[in-house]
Amino acid sequence: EEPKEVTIGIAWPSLGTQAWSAMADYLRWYVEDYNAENEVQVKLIETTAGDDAAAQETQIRDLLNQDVDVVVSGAIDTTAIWSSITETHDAGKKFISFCRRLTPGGPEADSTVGPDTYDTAYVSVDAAIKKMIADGIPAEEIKIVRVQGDLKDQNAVRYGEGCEAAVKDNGATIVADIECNWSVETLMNKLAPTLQANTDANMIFTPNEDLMLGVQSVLEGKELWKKSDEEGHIYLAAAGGCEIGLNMIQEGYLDATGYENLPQVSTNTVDVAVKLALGEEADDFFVKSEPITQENIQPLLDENHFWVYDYAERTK
Amino acid sequence: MEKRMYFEARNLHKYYPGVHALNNVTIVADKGEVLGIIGINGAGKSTFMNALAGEICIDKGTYYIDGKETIIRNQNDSGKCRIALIHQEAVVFKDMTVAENIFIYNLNKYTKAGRIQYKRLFEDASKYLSMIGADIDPKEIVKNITIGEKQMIEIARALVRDAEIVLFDEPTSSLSLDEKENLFRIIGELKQKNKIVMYITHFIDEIMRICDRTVVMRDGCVTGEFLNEDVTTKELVTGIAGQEVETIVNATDKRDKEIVLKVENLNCYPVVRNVNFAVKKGEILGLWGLLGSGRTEIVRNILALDKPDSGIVYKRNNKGILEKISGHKLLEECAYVTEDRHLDGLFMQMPIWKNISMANLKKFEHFIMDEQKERDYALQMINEMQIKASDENVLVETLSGGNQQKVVMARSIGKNPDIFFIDEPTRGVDINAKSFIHKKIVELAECGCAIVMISSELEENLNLCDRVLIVRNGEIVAEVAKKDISKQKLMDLCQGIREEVKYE
Amino acid sequence: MNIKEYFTKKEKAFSNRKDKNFLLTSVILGVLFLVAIAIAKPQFYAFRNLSSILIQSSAVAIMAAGQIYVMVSGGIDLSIPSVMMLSGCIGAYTMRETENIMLGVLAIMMIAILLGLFNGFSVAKIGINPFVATMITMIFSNGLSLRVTKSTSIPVLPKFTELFGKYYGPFHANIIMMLVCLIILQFLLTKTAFGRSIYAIGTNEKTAQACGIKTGKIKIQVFLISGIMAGLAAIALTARISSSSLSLASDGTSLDVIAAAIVGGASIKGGVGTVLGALIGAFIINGLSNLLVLFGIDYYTIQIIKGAVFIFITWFDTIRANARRV
Amino acid sequence: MNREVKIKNMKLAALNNAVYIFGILIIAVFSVMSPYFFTVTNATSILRASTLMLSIGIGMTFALIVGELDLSVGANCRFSASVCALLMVNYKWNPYLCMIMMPILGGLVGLVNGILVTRVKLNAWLVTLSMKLALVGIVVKLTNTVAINMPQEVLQFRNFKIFGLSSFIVFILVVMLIMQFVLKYTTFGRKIVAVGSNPNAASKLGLSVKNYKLAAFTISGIFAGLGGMLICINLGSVTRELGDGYEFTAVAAIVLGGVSLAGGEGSVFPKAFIGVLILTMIENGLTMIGADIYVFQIAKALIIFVMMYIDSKKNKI
Ligand SMILES: Nc1ncnc2c1ncn2[C@@H]1O[C@H](COP(=O)(O)OP(=O)(O)OP(=O)(O)O)[C@@H](O)[C@H]1O
Ligand SMILES: Nc1ncnc2c1ncn2[C@@H]1O[C@H](COP(=O)(O)OP(=O)(O)OP(=O)(O)O)[C@@H](O)[C@H]1O
Ligand SMILES: [Mg+2]
Ligand SMILES: [Mg+2]
Repeated sequence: EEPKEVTIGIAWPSLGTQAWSAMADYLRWYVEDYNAENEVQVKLIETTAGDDAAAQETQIRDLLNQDVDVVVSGAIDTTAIWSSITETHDAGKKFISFCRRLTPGGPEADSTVGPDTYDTAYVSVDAAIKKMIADGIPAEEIKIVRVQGDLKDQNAVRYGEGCEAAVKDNGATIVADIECNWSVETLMNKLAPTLQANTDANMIFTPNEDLMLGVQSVLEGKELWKKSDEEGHIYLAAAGGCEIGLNMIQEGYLDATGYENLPQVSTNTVDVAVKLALGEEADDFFVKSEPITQENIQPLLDENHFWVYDYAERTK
Repeated sequence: MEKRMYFEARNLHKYYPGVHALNNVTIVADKGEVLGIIGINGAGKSTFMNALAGEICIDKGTYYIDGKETIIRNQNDSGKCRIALIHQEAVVFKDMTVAENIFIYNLNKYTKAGRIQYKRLFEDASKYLSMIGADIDPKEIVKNITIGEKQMIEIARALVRDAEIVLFDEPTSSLSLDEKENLFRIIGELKQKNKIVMYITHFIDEIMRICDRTVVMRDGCVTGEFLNEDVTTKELVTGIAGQEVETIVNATDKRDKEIVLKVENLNCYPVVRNVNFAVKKGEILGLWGLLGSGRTEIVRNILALDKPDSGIVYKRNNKGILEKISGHKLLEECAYVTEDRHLDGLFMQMPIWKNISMANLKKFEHFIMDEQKERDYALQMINEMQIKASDENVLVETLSGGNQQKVVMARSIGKNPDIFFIDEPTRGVDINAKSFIHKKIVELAECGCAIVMISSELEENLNLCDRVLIVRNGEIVAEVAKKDISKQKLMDLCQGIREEVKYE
Repeated sequence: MNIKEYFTKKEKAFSNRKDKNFLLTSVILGVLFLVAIAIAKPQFYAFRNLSSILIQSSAVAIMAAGQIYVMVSGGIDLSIPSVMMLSGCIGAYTMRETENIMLGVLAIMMIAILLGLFNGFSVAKIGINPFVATMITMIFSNGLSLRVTKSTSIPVLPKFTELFGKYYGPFHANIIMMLVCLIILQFLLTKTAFGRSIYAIGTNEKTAQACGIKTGKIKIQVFLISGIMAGLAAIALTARISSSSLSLASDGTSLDVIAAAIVGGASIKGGVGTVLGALIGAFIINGLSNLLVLFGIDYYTIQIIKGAVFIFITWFDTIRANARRV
Repeated sequence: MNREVKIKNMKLAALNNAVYIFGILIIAVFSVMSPYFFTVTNATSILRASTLMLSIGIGMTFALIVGELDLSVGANCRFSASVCALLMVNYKWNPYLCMIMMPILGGLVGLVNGILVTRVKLNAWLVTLSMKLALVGIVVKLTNTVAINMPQEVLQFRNFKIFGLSSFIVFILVVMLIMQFVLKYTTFGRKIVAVGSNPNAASKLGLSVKNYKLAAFTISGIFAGLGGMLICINLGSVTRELGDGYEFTAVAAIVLGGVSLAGGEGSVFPKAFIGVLILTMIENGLTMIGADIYVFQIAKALIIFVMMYIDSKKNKI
């Protein structure tokens, strides 16, 4: 029996962030390993749209022109992608939505694989609030400044929603929103006045850990950058589980972060793609997030749980 | 060997695409001499001076200064030879002070420990300015001063550089009478100081008055040389134009005609004050005043190119009734020749034919633009106006100053308007073309066009106008009818020497 | 150095020879380049691929055509992609609420026209610098789109997609729309008095005014056209991707629109440029990306190469201009 | 009649100082709306927030004065900061050296821009736009978009205070005054103004237009790099999105302050400074009164529009 070949066409939205370039790298590495171990050979064709929904639409068509078996796409616009899905299906191919839940109501992807940013934010904020309550702050006195990444970005929006849900469920309140377009300078410029206007704010949530650097800079300026056990500490929750966040937790500044196991997303994508290409059924797959706190971080570090260190090692 | 002159330019050649702008030009001058250079438009006069100033580089030829062969390829070489050029359009930096403009080459000398010492700079600037009799505040930003004053800056700049050879390219074309006198005085002083002055102009009387010797150019060649003592004005004119030039005089009498344009209570503080006048059909109305008296501003306000503070303009409509009209509308229906072709007269980067048809696009539009018709018309005007250009596709920026002015006139004449505003119709135009333009203006008037003309040339006012309004400080202070127009009267009135005859 | 030798060389220098030589070289170079691609990547010439490049270029080309008008008149419109996005979002919103395509199209064009007029008035009547005026519109439209969509994406009606986003014969509706727009705009710009006036304003606004050209009105019209083009681009794009969201206009889009215009020969200083040039510019930009993707080059390297190629193309253009000028 | 002239002059005077009046108005309005706005702490945080844009704005002022536009400053800022930060962190170069290298590297990029514009005679917009594309591409390739954290040597500048202000804020304010001095009181500065004011005249008089333009581009690059340095100190790391879109914001800010896009007119202090300050204040004030993030940009656009509207009045009188 001849070894089969599966061509996967990937339409990345953009690889301008560490998370995305890491997922792309893990995916490529996994394919190498996969080809070495399996009879089925996987071939990758990649394109990147630079956050331009229209460009992505054309690129998916280009991929179909190149006769891929499965289209994997991190949709820039979760509705705009409908037309591409229809087109993929019309061509008799399969479609996997990568890291994005599609807007309901249109054609559905054959499978959706990704982390759940809503969940990530939820577990992190939830852990932080629980800690505050444990520290003796009544829930109604917990006032949160919520930082939004980019309101144009579905995943970013879902971080915000996750945060809001966790806040509601615990009976706390959000006192201010900051939109920063993922830009740390913008965050800094807006956070300072926000804190001034909301002197009672005692917790800050940022949807990734890079943004915490801006929070650090602002808090240092106000002499509020304190460890958890110090007087005047402002509780901090983030999302991601990358090096900056993990360091901040170990140093005792950051109270919680939501860990996203990105390599698992990549490996699952390839598995699902091969299944679909071979005509099998495949389910949606969401990598669950887990809260990382100052209490539980050490054992996890010891067992080499975090992908960032592995990634740094491999890309050296 | 004969005695060499202090300055010699021998066998200069300069080629432009399609034009041999300097063709074996030899011009010499000795110290203490004022040399006039005259010739029809496009003769190569400016090209010659620009070459000396190092602004362009000649293709062939040699310069001798003090008997030594010298290369002049750029402004630095020229500066080293102590040559200074006073440009036709003053070359100044509008956002800087007068003093900085004067000392732009020498700012280093006023720098101490890296810091420019403005106090010393201003003091020295006043010194130089008073030397040439110019009353300008050295701290003033150049934006806010008049054209004549800008020219003074250039002269002061030449003095600062202690130039041995001072070149003037049509300096009087935008100077007031006083400023002109002052300039002649300065030239006299330069001559006293044993400098060489070379002087381009289209005015024979100026040549006769200040020059010792005159070189006549035509089509890139030197065609004649006269010692001014030995020549009469008439000979000179024929030498330049190749023929005798007729003086056009507006002889027809057009009184009691209907009014086509009426201006009431036009105000734009502080430059235009309470202006009232009317123009009749077929009339040539002159606006006469000193430079900066506000004549240009009056016209610009009528046409709403500037925003007037108050005022109403009436124009006769088809039914023969005077009707209120907005400036924009009027501007569309009339033709307007502006005074400064560089600023708002021409589209420098466009070819001649596009420039000529631009005021008149609708006439050439038959669903689409009829380019052939436009070109034909342009060619016709090029011939009629004797514009020196190889064809209609030549970019206007490469034309000589006078030829550019002809293009502006050609455009407006082609519009065949009812009302014609002309600001300095013949600035920088040679005597042939001047006579032609005058003829055109008179013809237009005869066809029933009402013409409002601003001219700083007395002759033009004397010969062409049916009526002259005297403008002083933005106000119309007097009206002179055709029969009363005289040189002395106009001069006196504009300076306020004579009593005002209020216009009603 | 002997001065005479130095100058005799220059005497011969002038003629149009250089221009002809230059044209020949660029044509030969271009052909060689295309042949080289044909050998290395024949897929590039596949009908589907070329059509895909055309489809992708269409929205950019339509917007660049609007940009050309503004640039020829001596201004710049930074707001085109944002206006496109806003009108697309409001159009989709209207369609969702009313279930009516015509109302949707109407809403798109209304918004685009309104904002175009706003730009025009700010520049021509109020006298704000076009750079700043259109930037205000850009910020405003971005903000309002955020408000309207609340950062979700809004699907358009399927019939709308069918009408404006499907193939007619071998041609995608977007391509047809682009060609129609371009032909009309190119005609307007080069063959009519209106177009000539735009060039006049870009070359010297004061002269144009003194010639009796209604500069204010024409500038407003020019911005109106760029607004309309933004609206049409919104129709093309929303139909093609069957929804509207904030991702319609990325940073890249605004750069592409300006770059297409400049690569196509327009100048920020005004007075030059043609719609055809904008079209070619848009093709070059998208064709280049497409080609490089075929070679398997990653996105960020493509960006670097793109930058270099833009510079190279304008450099070529400069040589040509210099050749003309002796 | 004299009265009318006087009124006209008064109007003109008011409009000429419209920026300042507007600035005071903004302060007044926000002070009323939020008790926290008009405080020393907030003044400090406004200054701090404006440092990066101020630095870029200073450089951009030189480019605008000479009559050109540099659209690569944002990317250049990120590029120089990233490259030097990489050298510092991954290759363990001396941190102080690397800090100094940031403006130098930025200057080099500016120099390349300048050479392409003045020597190869390319369109400045396209050159700087292309440069922006290329620089961002290079940065992504080099850093893999991972944020780079600064070592302690760099961060100490943040905590070192002069007159209660972080040293880097004082530094940029001093640099600003120095650059204004250069522009106003040195031969070099005046010739830059001359070239921008009338390039034709400059070349006729034999000033090297090319060289001054080249210098302006280089300065613009240096200050983009310096901006990178300041943000490294202020933020303690180089992250993605740094400087993104700053070219347009900076132009808007300094044009608001009264620097002319046509060249020749403008100053680093007060014009560019005021512009940057006002823009930062608007952002600060809107954040402080808790403006809805959905209307934030709309409000900002409207405020800028009103300001430009008032500003435009002065040309019409
Ligand atoms: N840059 C250029 N390119 C092409 N031709 C030019 C250029 N500059 C000048 N010429 C041509 O050279 C000729 C001489 O021009 P020049 O300016 O010296 O004339 P002029 O004697 O000063 O005329 P005027 O009295 O009108 O000022 C003209 O035919 C002009 O068209
Ligand atoms: N925009 C302006 N603002 C203030 N003053 C001005 C302005 N423009 C011109 N002026 C002044 O108004 C006066 C009238 O100038 P104008 O140019 O109308 O004089 P003119 O009689 O037409 O002289 P010319 O012979 O130069 O055309 C001058 O003193 C001039 O300096
Ligand atoms: Mg001349
Ligand atoms: Mg005048």
